[in-house]
Amino acid sequence: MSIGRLVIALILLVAVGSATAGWLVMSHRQAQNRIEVAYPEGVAAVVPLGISAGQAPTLNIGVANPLADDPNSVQDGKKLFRTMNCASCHGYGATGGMGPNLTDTAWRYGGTPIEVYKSIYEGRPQGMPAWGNALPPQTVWQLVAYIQSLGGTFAARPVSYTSPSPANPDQASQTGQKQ
Amino acid sequence: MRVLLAVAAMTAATGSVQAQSSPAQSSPEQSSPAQASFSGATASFAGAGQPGEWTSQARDYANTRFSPLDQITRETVGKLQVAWTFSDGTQYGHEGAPLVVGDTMYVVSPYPDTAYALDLSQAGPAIKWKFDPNPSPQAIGKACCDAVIRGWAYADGKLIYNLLDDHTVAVDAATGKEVWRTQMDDVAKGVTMTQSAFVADGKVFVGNSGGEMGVNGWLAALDVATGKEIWRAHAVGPDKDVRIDGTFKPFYDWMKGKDLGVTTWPADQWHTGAGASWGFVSYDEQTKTIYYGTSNPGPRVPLQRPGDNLWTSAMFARDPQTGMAKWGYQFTPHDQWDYDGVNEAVLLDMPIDGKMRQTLVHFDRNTYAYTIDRNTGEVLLADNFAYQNWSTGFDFKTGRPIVDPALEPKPEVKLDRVCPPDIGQKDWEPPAFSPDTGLLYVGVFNICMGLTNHEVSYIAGTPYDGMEMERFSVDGPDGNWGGLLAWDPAHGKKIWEIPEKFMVMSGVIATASDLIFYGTTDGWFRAADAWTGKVLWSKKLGSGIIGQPITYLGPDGRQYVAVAAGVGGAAMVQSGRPGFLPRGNTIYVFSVNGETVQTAADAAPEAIGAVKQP
Amino acid sequence: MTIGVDQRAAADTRQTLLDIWETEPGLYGWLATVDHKTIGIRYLCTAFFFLIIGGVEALVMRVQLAQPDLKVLSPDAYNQLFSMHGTTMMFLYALPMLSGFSNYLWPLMLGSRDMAFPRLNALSYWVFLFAGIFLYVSFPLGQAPNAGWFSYVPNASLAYDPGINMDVFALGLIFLGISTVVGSANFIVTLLRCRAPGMSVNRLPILVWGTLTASVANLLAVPAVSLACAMLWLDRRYGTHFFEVTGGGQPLLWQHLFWVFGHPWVYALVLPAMGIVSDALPVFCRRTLVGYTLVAISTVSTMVLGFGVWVHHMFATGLPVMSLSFFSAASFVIAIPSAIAMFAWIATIWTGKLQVTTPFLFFAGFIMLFVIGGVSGFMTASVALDWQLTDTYFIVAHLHYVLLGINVFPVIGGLHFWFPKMSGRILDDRLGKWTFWTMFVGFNAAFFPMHITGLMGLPRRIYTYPAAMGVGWLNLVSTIGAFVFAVGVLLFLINVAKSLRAGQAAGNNPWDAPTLEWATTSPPPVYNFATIPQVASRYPLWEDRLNEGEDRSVIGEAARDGMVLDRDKETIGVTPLDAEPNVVLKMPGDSVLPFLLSVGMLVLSFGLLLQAIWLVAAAAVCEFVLLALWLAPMPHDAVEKVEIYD
Amino acid sequence: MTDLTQEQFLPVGGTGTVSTAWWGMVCLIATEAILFVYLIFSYIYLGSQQSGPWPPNGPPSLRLVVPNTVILLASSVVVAWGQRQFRRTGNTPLLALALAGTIVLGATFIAMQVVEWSGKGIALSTNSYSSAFFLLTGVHMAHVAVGVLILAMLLIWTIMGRFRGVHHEHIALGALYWHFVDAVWLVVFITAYLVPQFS
Amino acid sequence: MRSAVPLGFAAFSLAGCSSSPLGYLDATGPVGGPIARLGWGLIAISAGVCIVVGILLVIALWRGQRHADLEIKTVDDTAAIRWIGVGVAISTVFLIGAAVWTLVTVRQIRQPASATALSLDVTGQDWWWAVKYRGADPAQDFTTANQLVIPVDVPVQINLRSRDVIHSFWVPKLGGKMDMIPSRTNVTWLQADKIGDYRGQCGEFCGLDHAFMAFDVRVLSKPDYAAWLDRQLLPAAVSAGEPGFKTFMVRCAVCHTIRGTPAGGILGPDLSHFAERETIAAGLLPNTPDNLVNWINNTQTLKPGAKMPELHMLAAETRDVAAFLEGLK
Repeated sequence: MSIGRLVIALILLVAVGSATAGWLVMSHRQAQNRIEVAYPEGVAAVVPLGISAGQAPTLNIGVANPLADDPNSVQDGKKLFRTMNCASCHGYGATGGMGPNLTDTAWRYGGTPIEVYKSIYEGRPQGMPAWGNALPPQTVWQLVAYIQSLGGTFAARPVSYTSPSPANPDQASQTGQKQ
Repeated sequence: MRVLLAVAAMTAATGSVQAQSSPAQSSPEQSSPAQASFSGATASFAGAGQPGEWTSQARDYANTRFSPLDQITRETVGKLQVAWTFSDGTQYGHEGAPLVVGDTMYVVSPYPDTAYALDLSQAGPAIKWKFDPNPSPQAIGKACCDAVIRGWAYADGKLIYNLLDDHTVAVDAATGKEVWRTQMDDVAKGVTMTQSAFVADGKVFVGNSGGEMGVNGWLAALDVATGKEIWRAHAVGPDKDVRIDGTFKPFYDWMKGKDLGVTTWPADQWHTGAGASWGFVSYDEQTKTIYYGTSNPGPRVPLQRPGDNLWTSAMFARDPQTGMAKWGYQFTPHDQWDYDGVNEAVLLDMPIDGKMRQTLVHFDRNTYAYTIDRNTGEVLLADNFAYQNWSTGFDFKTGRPIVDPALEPKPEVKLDRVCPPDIGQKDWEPPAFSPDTGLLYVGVFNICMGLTNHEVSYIAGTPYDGMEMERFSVDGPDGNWGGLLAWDPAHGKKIWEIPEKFMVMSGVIATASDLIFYGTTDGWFRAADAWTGKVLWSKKLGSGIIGQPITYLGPDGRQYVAVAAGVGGAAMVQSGRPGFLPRGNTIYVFSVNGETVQTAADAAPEAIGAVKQP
Repeated sequence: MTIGVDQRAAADTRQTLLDIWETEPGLYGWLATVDHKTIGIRYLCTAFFFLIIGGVEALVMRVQLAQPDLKVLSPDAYNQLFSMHGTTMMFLYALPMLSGFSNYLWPLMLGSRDMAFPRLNALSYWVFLFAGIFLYVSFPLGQAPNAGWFSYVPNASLAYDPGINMDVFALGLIFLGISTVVGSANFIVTLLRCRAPGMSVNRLPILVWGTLTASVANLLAVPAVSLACAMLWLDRRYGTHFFEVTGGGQPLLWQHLFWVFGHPWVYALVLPAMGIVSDALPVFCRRTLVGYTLVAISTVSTMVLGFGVWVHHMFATGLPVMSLSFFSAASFVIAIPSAIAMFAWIATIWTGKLQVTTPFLFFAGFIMLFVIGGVSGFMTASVALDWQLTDTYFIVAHLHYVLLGINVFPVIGGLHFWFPKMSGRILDDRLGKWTFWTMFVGFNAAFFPMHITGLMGLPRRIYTYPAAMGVGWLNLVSTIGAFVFAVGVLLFLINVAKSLRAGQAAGNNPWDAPTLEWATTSPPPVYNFATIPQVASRYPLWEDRLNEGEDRSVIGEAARDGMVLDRDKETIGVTPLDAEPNVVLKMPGDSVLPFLLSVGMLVLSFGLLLQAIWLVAAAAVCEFVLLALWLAPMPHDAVEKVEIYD
Repeated sequence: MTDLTQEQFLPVGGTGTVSTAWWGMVCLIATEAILFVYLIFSYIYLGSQQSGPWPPNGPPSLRLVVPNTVILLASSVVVAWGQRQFRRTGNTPLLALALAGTIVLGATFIAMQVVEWSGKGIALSTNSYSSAFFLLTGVHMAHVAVGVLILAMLLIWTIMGRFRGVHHEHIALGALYWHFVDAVWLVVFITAYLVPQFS
Repeated sequence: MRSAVPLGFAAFSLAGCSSSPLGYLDATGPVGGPIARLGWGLIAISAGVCIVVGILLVIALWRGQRHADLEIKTVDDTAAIRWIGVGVAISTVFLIGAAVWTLVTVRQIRQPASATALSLDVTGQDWWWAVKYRGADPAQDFTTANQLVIPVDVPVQINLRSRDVIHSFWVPKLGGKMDMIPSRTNVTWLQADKIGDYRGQCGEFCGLDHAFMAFDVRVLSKPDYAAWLDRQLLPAAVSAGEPGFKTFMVRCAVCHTIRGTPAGGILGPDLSHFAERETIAAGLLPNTPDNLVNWINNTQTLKPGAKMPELHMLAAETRDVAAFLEGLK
């Protein structure tokens, strides 16, 4: 049985060792969850949420959301979605209201992570405010992470960029609320 | 022949005047035309123009939507068929009523607010002119409930209406050229204008929308000729802004005091207190008074704005000259469920407890039907016209509804069933009044909401809202969502109701031939007997109806009925239900057997070919 | 049917019994054994292993707290550590350790051949082991449970803790609960049925009383926490509204359910340990325990009261003052039974003739810590003062005095005491004394300062504190003390290793102790007793010397006559109170089913954690089949009776 | 203390309070019972903390549940009867019949309960009431299901002729558990269905 | 001699507790005072018990030691049991005494002697405190953060709510803890009888920054308080011209409120009269321009996991905003 004891001891040693190592690495990683996205050069508008707040950094279409897989970011994004009044337009389930549905696959301005990022950042003509000045990249990415978690978005496309599908007018003015 | 019709109108009016002497005992079953009015109510039809015309949204200052025409009778109504149609190609809700002045019909589309003048004397009819104001697309996303327009006005040769991006524009009715354009507010701040301009006493009265966007609500008077702003009265803020002075005499004590528009709000919060006025305005020619309502307070989350939040969800009586308030009355103090007070006032004179009173009748979203003395602001009657559970009664001493504390929303706590929902059991859709029956005919809902409140930030240009809702029928999953009811304003009781599967959000009109016309949000356009509510004729149109019908005499002397079918606005809360029609944008015009000017033969192709012959 | 006659016959008997009871060697036997002694030792080793894990976590935390404003750990890492430390110590060390003692000792003390349900016994061990592993699965991912060992919602709900951290916690506790409940049921039935004839309730060792009380408590308390955890998991993964306020849930429901379980649980962690002292301390005072009956009653009454004081963990939640006053008063009352036990121990020492051995030192030291932990508990029982004390380091000090003082010290003492029985060798006494003093000094240095930092307002569960608090040096003392304590534990391990190899041989009864377990060999034979003993008094091995009454217990393989039951795997069943034999109980053979069943449960838990329905379904089916095999009745012959005396 | 002089005979194994299995089952039932106590406590506590009515949408309908209750109680009678017959006469086919009957009744109960649930129009995640209601009735339903499985095993073993003479502890224990499940249902029924009718 | 160790520390505690900003054994006022007295009382009893038992234990050990032989001692325990009875009786007396004293104290502090003139809503959230003052009419309502300012000798009722998880409101020097539980409103009260600054701290574990969730209580003389109240009721003193204002409106307004301006965010503390505050970041740093700049730039380093993101603002922008905020008297 002493062989058995030895085996058990070894298994224990390996298990404890690797577990500890894993914990040290991972918990450190999570502590470093603050990503550094280059801040766009200059700031255009001084009007909060004006029609346009300059251009987002010219990131290519292949850029993936650095926070996509972080459950905390999805939750934070969800909270932001409600507290930044996104929910009042797009609905508390993001299924549309004054603004378009964000859970389906119809995207007027493209549905890849970076396209969603740009829509939030730059704002869109039919009333979508530009948040680029108000929210830092970290926060915008958290919002994108939440929207991605709703399943309507597309994967980042590293290659060529095909122009987004035309607007769906009915969806454009889905109304769930009233005055 | 117009003369004859005028006479008919007079008799109708006088007939009802006599009816006052004999109070309504008769039951609705026996419906002889000779039957006596239920309420003995009557109205001044001042501002109605020629009997064959429809020159303002409500046809007259008193908001009756009553036409003296009687060609189409209870016998012939069954033969109504489409005479012609007109589509404007826009995809938003069509809420306004076409205007008919002389031989021309004026129509304004929802965003982009394009105006059309249709020559009714031509076959088709022909488009006389088209005017495109090009409002900013940003406004689409700032309008809480669809990029709609609720109506337009005609006054001394001008078509006057509001653009979604906060401009009021006047167009030459003859040429379609812009006469003047006035910017009223900044759309970037979330303010839009969907209200129907109202002309009386040589002024245009326009108000703003955006009760969900933390705007600061106002009603302004512009000069018809120049578009210059004469005065602007806010709904919240110090008395100076609200245009309240010594002459202000509210009936109830709790509405008396200095700067109530400030002191009934947490410090500095009145700035974003909303109280927009986007409903219909009415006007009393004798007393020279305009009446209009104000919207919900902002934000919609009550916990963030303790106090009564005057003067939101209220009604003002104002002097059109100075804009000074004569009296005010708040329907829902500290409005916790978004029951605005914007619904129109119908100005009627009626005997109450044997005494003739000058009243206004107001169906509020909070489901009380108010009969109010329009000279003093005293509430004479307040009765529920549909199902509600938020209020346990009405205190006539204070004029305040009694609130059930169990249904007061708390942040992040779901209330499973609050009735009515935010859009009330009757929204902005206007009723009709018939002096013959003395009844009001109003499209109503039969719905409740599950409500969860979320505290919200004020971020300029975004909603200041915080209400998460789902709506459902009072009677469970397969219950009705609406109906049309006949209301006796003098006794505060329902006479009859036509239940409808879907909400009734169209305006209603009544004719001298004891007919009423209305539409449903699933596209049924119906005519019913004004006495019994018996449906005499129905036609399914291409889209849900939220527009206001009209009736007029064509140049050919035929009586036509017109209505726009283009669902949108609050009606979209039903969009998930089976049987709900897609959006549309068509005005349908009906006549007996569908006959109209210069029928087929004249418009035959060979005739055109013949012209082409060298 | 054998009748004990002479030595040779006795020798044959032993051989027969050995053939019947022996576990077959090799891996199968190792997985299949149901011998309560093996299982007991496995419990002890596993629990001690978790003690070390939890201890290391604590040391890391102490490093972070050694000085103000240190940044050794990130806040989240710290939160995970203190949560896992608490969870490990509370659930994976404290109770299993005591179950280990009871598992090993009960049949020996009660004069039986095994527990009532040997296979259930094996099952409860395997489930405990796998639940322990399961609770640590998310640790390598850096997503260990991080909301504290009582995981208040909503902080533990999905919105504020979106990782798998708390799912592991919830499912793990449900999983572990199975082990606890099964074990408790086994102890209860064992006590009621599997005792030597004559071992009536008034002759039970206090340890048995303690474990019995704890087991009944667990049977009634554990379902509360299992339910709470199930609700938490449903709230997190299936959008229910038990605790989520949107939709009408109530965060306080969690606290009620948790503490209805939690408070009895705390007593379950100390009563058996107090039992260890009550049984072992007198041996070194060369006398019987003063006031046996009082102590037995106080043990039971503590638990009865223990079910009525859970709200004193919720004094600051804004409950009505009336109920707070009631629970406050009740919490004072619960001190009385403890006072009885304490005075009984002191009286025993006072009137005894002391042998200052290592176990004795641990027990004597325990009494002092018991008092300090007791009076700090007495302070927190005062609702008004608790509004200040609660959630400060004063509480941390209190609960460590209670759980280390009243659990760890008796346990280490008990290990010194029963090690000879388990291994046949005595632990080195000199090294043992060193162990004691290191641990005792280290312990007080580590935890006494926490009373003061607590009174200075240092909140618990903060990962760092400002220098302005002025508690830096006290925390440094605590940290040093913690490491000294750790050294003590290390010394103990060294002693065990050393003595296992070269310890002095023990013989049957090295301490000359009075209870039955010392009547058999060290280590005992797999069948415990060749002849089922017949007990005539509370201290069978001291009868002659105490000389109470004329009845004498009949013990020993060569008993003149008695029950041998060498025809099949059998033991004697008795009436619950008076221990009159009334049945011969067939004991099940070794089986690998308990092991397989536990594996199945582990798979099931993983399935739930990953929400993999197919995995859950598959596991459930397997479990059912295994259970059916387990419970299947074997074909019987017709009625049989056994003649026990000629 | 046993009198060593007189002769004694002890049975091996045995049923009822003499068998350890019976005591084990009692422990199991005790801990299960307390689980239901906590479930009902949670249900009542959540109800007591509501601002609105409880249940929010009016009391649940009794149309299906009352007959269902009768069915479940009947099943208890059936199994008890079969057990008694077997103890008296050792009649295996009769026992098998009784067990089969009980299983059918139990299955019917589950089926009808499922129908009743699906007709409610609320889901587990609708609100705290639905959560508490479905957990309470659901946990009981799980017990019924387990009970049916147990009975099924007993039926199989009966047919295999595993029970003869005095060796029928399994039957006794299975029946005991089934009676417990039925008894608990009465409490659940009163708490979740009857009481709301009067509040 | 074993009990000597604890006693030594106990000595320190007398000195130690009073010096600490969160120590409550020197608490005063109608709530803190009685609890502190009770505390000292129970500490005394506890220490007494420890000493007595310690001495008994020592004596017992000393008496017992002399015996050498290992024979079993058979004694009649009736005497010993009687002594146990005595011991238990004495302890019971003390327990009952303590219980009575506790209940008396509770009765004494559950409600203020006079009706509370001032009532505040304090809402805990990750990881700071929103403080709402309620006036005679709603117009007197205003919100501030991480700082309670109260008049001396006036009982203040405090309505406690939470916007996310459970927090606990605790001002050790003025009274005990009361939890803030979502969907509930717990009511407590406190009253200071000395002008000065007191420290408050979150008392219930609430996640990442539980350690950094503190606040200040400023106790002012009645006239000073009245003056402070008047200042608070004025709209924020902003000049829309200054660059800091513009930057703030662009970068900060969606989370922070400054009354009378378009800045109406409720995610972060209301900053209308920021310059009046003692500390920033919920008691983390003293409120100085340098600290403010540091906080804006290194939020996540100073308070890991705080809900305020790092805005990566240009140095000039940060300076302007800091200057602007420090101007909000």
